[in-house]
Amino acid sequence: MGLELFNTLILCLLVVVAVLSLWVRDLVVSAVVFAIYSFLMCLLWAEMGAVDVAFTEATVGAGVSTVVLIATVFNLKRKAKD
Amino acid sequence: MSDSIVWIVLFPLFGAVACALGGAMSKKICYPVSVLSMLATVWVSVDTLFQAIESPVHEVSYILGGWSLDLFPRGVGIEFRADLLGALIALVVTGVGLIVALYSKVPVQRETPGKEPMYYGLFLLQISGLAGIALTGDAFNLYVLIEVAALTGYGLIALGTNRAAAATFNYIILGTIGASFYLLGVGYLYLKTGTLNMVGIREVIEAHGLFDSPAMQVAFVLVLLGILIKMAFFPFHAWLPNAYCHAPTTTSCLLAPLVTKVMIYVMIRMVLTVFGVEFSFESTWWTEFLPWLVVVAIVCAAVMALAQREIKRMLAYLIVAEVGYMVGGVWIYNYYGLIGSVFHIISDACMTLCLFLGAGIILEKCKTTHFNGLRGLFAKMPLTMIGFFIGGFSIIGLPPTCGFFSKWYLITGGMVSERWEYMITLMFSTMVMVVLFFRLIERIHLAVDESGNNLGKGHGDLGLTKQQTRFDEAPLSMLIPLLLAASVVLLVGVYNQEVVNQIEVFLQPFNLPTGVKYE
Amino acid sequence: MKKAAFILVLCIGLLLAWAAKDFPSWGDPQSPASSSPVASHFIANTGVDTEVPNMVTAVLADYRGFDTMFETVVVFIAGLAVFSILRGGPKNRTRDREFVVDFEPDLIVTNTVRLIVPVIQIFALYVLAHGHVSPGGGFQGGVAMGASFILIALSWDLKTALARFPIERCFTVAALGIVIYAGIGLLSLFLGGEFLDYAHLAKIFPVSPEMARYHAMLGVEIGVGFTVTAIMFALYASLSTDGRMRDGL
Amino acid sequence: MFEDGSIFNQLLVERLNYFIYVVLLLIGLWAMIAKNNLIKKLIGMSIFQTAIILFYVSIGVKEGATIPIYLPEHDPHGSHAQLDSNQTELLSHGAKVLEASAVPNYTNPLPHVLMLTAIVVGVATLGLALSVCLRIYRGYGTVEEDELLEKLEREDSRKSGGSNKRRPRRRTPANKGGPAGQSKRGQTTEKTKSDKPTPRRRQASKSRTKTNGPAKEQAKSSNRENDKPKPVKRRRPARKPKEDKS
Repeated sequence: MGLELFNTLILCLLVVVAVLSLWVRDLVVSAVVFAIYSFLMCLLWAEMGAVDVAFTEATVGAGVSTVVLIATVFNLKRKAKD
Repeated sequence: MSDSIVWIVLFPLFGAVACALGGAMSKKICYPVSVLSMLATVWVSVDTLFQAIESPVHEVSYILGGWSLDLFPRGVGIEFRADLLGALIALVVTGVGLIVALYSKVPVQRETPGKEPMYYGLFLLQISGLAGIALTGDAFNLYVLIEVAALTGYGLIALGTNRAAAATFNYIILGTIGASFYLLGVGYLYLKTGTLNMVGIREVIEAHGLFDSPAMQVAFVLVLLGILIKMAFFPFHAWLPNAYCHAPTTTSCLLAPLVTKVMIYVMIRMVLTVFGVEFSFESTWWTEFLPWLVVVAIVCAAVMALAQREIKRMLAYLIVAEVGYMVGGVWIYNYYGLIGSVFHIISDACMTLCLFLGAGIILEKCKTTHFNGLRGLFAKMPLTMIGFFIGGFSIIGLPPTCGFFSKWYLITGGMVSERWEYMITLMFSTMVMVVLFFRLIERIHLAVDESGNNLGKGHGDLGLTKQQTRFDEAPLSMLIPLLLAASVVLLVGVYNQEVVNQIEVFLQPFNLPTGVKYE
Repeated sequence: MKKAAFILVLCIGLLLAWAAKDFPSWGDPQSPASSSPVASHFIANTGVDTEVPNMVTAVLADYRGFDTMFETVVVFIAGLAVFSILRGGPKNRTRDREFVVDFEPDLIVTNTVRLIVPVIQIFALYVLAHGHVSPGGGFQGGVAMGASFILIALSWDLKTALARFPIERCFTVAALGIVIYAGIGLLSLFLGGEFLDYAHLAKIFPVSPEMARYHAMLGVEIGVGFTVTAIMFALYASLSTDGRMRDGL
Repeated sequence: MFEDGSIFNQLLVERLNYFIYVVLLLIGLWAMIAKNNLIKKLIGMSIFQTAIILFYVSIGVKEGATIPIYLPEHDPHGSHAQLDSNQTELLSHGAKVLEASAVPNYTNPLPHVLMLTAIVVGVATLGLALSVCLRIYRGYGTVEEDELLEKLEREDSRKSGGSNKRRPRRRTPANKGGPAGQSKRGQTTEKTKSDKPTPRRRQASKSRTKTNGPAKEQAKSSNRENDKPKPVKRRRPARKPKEDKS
C-alpha cells in the first residue's frame, strides 16, 4: 500500500513537473525542471523494478540531457516567448 | 557466401568507421573507401538476392547471435530475413548508394569542404541503416534502424546551408513523432503478443484470433500513422520539399530516392508480414477510405509541383505525389495494385535518382536550379540532359522506361478493384507530369524568357548566343553515374518481367484478391 | 494552429485511452508480455546460456546484441553529426550571449572537483565492469565517464578538459568503440558462428562457450563505454561552444 | 468511452500508470506541435519519448516479482560472497535452467532492454536537434518559430519569388562558392551597397541581364551559400529592442 501511494504521488508530480517545464519562460529553469522530471521518472522506474532503465535515465536523462540543454541555452536567448 | 546478408549492413558500417578513423589522417581516402565499401555491399546484396531466389522457400533467414527459433512465438534473438521483397529493396538501396557514392566526389568537396570524413561516415551509415530496414525481421530492431537512418539523414541535410538547418528542424520534429508512434505501436503489439519477431507477431495474431482486439487496432493505427509521417504522405509532407531542396547535392541524391521508398517498403512489410492480410484489410473498416486520402494527396502534390519554379523543389513535390501512388497501390487491396506498388518502389527509386543526379549536375554547372537559369542547356551538355530526361520520361510513364510498367500495374490494380477515383487521379497526375516536363524541355532546349515567350526566330535559330551553346559537359565523375542511373531505368523497363516475376513469387502466399468480379 | 493541435492531440488521447481498456490488468503475471515463452526463456535460460546473473545485461549485449550495436552507432552518428554541423562557423564572433561567464576558475570548486573526478571515474569503471551482476553496463558507465570530463570542463574551462581529451581523439575513441563491438561480432563470424554469436569465441580462448559469452559481453560493453564516453563529451564540447571549441560554458 | 463511468474509474484507479502515460504523451506531443520556442519543442519531444518509455516499463511490471537479476540461490555463480577463481569453475557447472515455478519471481527483462536503447536514441536525437537549433540561431538570430518563419519567408522570396516576377537582381557580388560562414568578414560593406538596390540600380541590372543572361544568373546563384550570413548582420539591430520590450 505504501508503494502504491508512492507511485500515485510520483505520477501526479510528473504531470505537474512536465507542465511546469513547458510553462516556465526561462529556458534554463525549464531545463532544470526537466531534470527534475527525468529524476522523478527514474524513481518511478526503480520502484517498478526496472533498475537498469532507472540507472540509465538518471545518468542520461537527468544528467547529460540537462547539461547539454543548459549548455545550448547559454548560447541562445535565455527567455522564451511562450 | 552464406553470411552475405549480414555483410550488407556491415560493409557500409565498417566503411563509415574507416572514414572516421582514416579521415583524421588524410581526407583523400574517404571517397575511395566509400566507393569500395559500396561496391562490396552491392556485390553481397546481389548475392543475397540470388540466394533468396534459389532457396526453396524463397527467403534467407539469418539469426544474429545464433539463437534458435524453436519457441512458439519466435523472437529470442534478432532475425535477419531476406525474402524476395526485402532482398530486392536491399539491392535497390545499395545500388543507389553505389551510384551516389561514385557521384559524390565533386559536390562533396565543393559543398562541405573539410568535413569529408564526417560526411562520408554519415553517408555510409545511412545506407547501412536503410539496408538494415529492408532486411530485419524484428519489429524493434526496425525502430533502431529507422532511427539510424533518420539521424544520419538529419545530419546529412543540416550539413548544408543555414536554410537547410532550418528545414532540418521540422524534419527532426516530424521524424521523431513518426518514429515514436511506430515505437508506441510496437509496444502495443508486444503487450498483446509477447514477441517482437515480425513473423512471430503474425503467428500469435492468427493463433489467438486477435483481429478485433482494440489494442491491436490501435497498434495498427499507430504503426501506420508513424510510417505515413515518416514517408511524407500528404498532410505530413511539410518537411520534405524544404529539406531536399536546400540539402547538399549528394544528400538530396541519396535521400530522395531512398528514404520515402524504404518507408513504403516498411508499410508493405507491416501490412503483409506483421499484421497479415486478414487483419490489415478485412478487420479494419477505415482502410477502405485510405485511397480517397491518396487521391487528395496526389492532386495536392501535383498541383503544388506545378506551381514550383525550381527543379529541385518541383522534384520534391513529385516525390510526395509518387508516395501517394504507392500508398494507393497498397490500399486498393489488390494483387496487381501491390505488384505495382512494389515495382514502383524500385522504379521510382531509379528515376528519382536519375532526376536528382541531373539536377545536381545542373546546380554544379549553372549554379542554379531555377527555371530561368536553364536556357539552352541542351546544347551545352547534351548527355546530362538525355540522362535527366530519361528519368523525366519514366516519371511521366513513357513505355521503354520502368515508370511505364509500374504505373501500368497500378492502374490495372485500380481497375480490378474498381477504385475509379484512384485511376482517374493517376491519369490526372500523369497529365500534370507531362506538362511539367515538357515545360522543362522547352526551357532547356530553347531560349525562353521569364514570361514564357520564345526568343528564337525559328529555323534552327534557338535564340542562343555562341557562348551559351558551347559544349561544356559535366565532369565525368558526375556524368557517368547519371548515365548509369539512366541505363538502369531503361534496363529495369526492358526486363520488367524478370522483376515482376520475383514480386509475384513473393506475393503468391498472401492470397490477395485478383478481383475478377465483373459478372 | 494551436487549436488544431489541441484537437489532434485530444483525438490521439481518446484513441489511446480507448485501447487501455483492452490491456491486461496491472502487473498481471499472466499477461501475454510477461507469460510469453520469449520472456520465460530469458528468465529461465540466461543463467545457462551466458552465466550472467543480470538478465538485462545478457539480453542487451547478447540475445539482442545487434540492437545494442546499432544503438552505439546511433550515439556515434549523433556525435559525428553535431560536430560537423556546428564546425566551420564564424571563428571570432564576440560573445553575444546574454550572460557572460566568469572565466576565473573558483578555488573551492576546482579543488572539490579535483577530489571528486577520480572517484567518478572509478565508479564509472565499476559500473561498466560490474554490469553483469548489478544494474549498470556500458552505457551508464560510459555516460558517467563522459560526465567526469564534462565536470572538468564546467569547473575549470573547456580548454582544460580538451587538453585531457582532445576533440579529434574523441572521434577516434568513439570509432574504436564500434570497432571493438563489431570486431567481437566479426571474430565470432570468422570462427564459424553467426555474427555476434560469442559462444564460438571459446574455440580460441580457454573457456567454456558460456563463459566465452560472459567475457565477450564484457568486451562489448567496453566498446560501448568507449563510444559513449567520447561522444557525450564531444556533444557537450560542441554544443557549449557553438562548435568553436573555445571558451565554453 | 470516457462517459462510461467504469472505464474512467478503472483508468484512474487501477491503471493510473497507463492514464498518466497518455497524459504525458499528449503534453509532449502538444508541446512539439504548438510551442513556439524551438528548445521548448525539444523538451516536449523528450517528455513525449519518456512517456513512451514509461508505457514500456509498465508493460514489464509483474505482480510479486523482483528485479531481473538472479537471486543468490539462482545465481549461475552461486553466492558472490564465496566467489574466487577455483570455485567459479566448480560452481559454473551448477548453472541450470530455472524451473518453471521460479520464473514468475523475476520481472520480464525484455521491455527494460528495449527502453535502454530508446533512452539512448532519445538523447542522441536531442543532441542533434540542439545542434540544429544553434545553427539556426547562428543563421537567423532567433529560436522562436514565428520569427524564424518570417525570416525564412523573406529569404525565400528574395531568392526565388522575387526573381520570379522581376528580373534577377544583383545582390552581393559573387564570393566564388566559399564554404558556409567563411565569407563573414567584409560582408558589411557589400551589404550596404547591394542588399537594397534602389529602383535605378535595379533598372540597370535589368538591362544588363538581357545582354548576357546565364552569366548573370551564375553570379546570382553562386551567392546561394554566401548570402546566408546576411541575416546575422541584420539581427542585431532587430533583436535589441525586442529584448528590451520583453
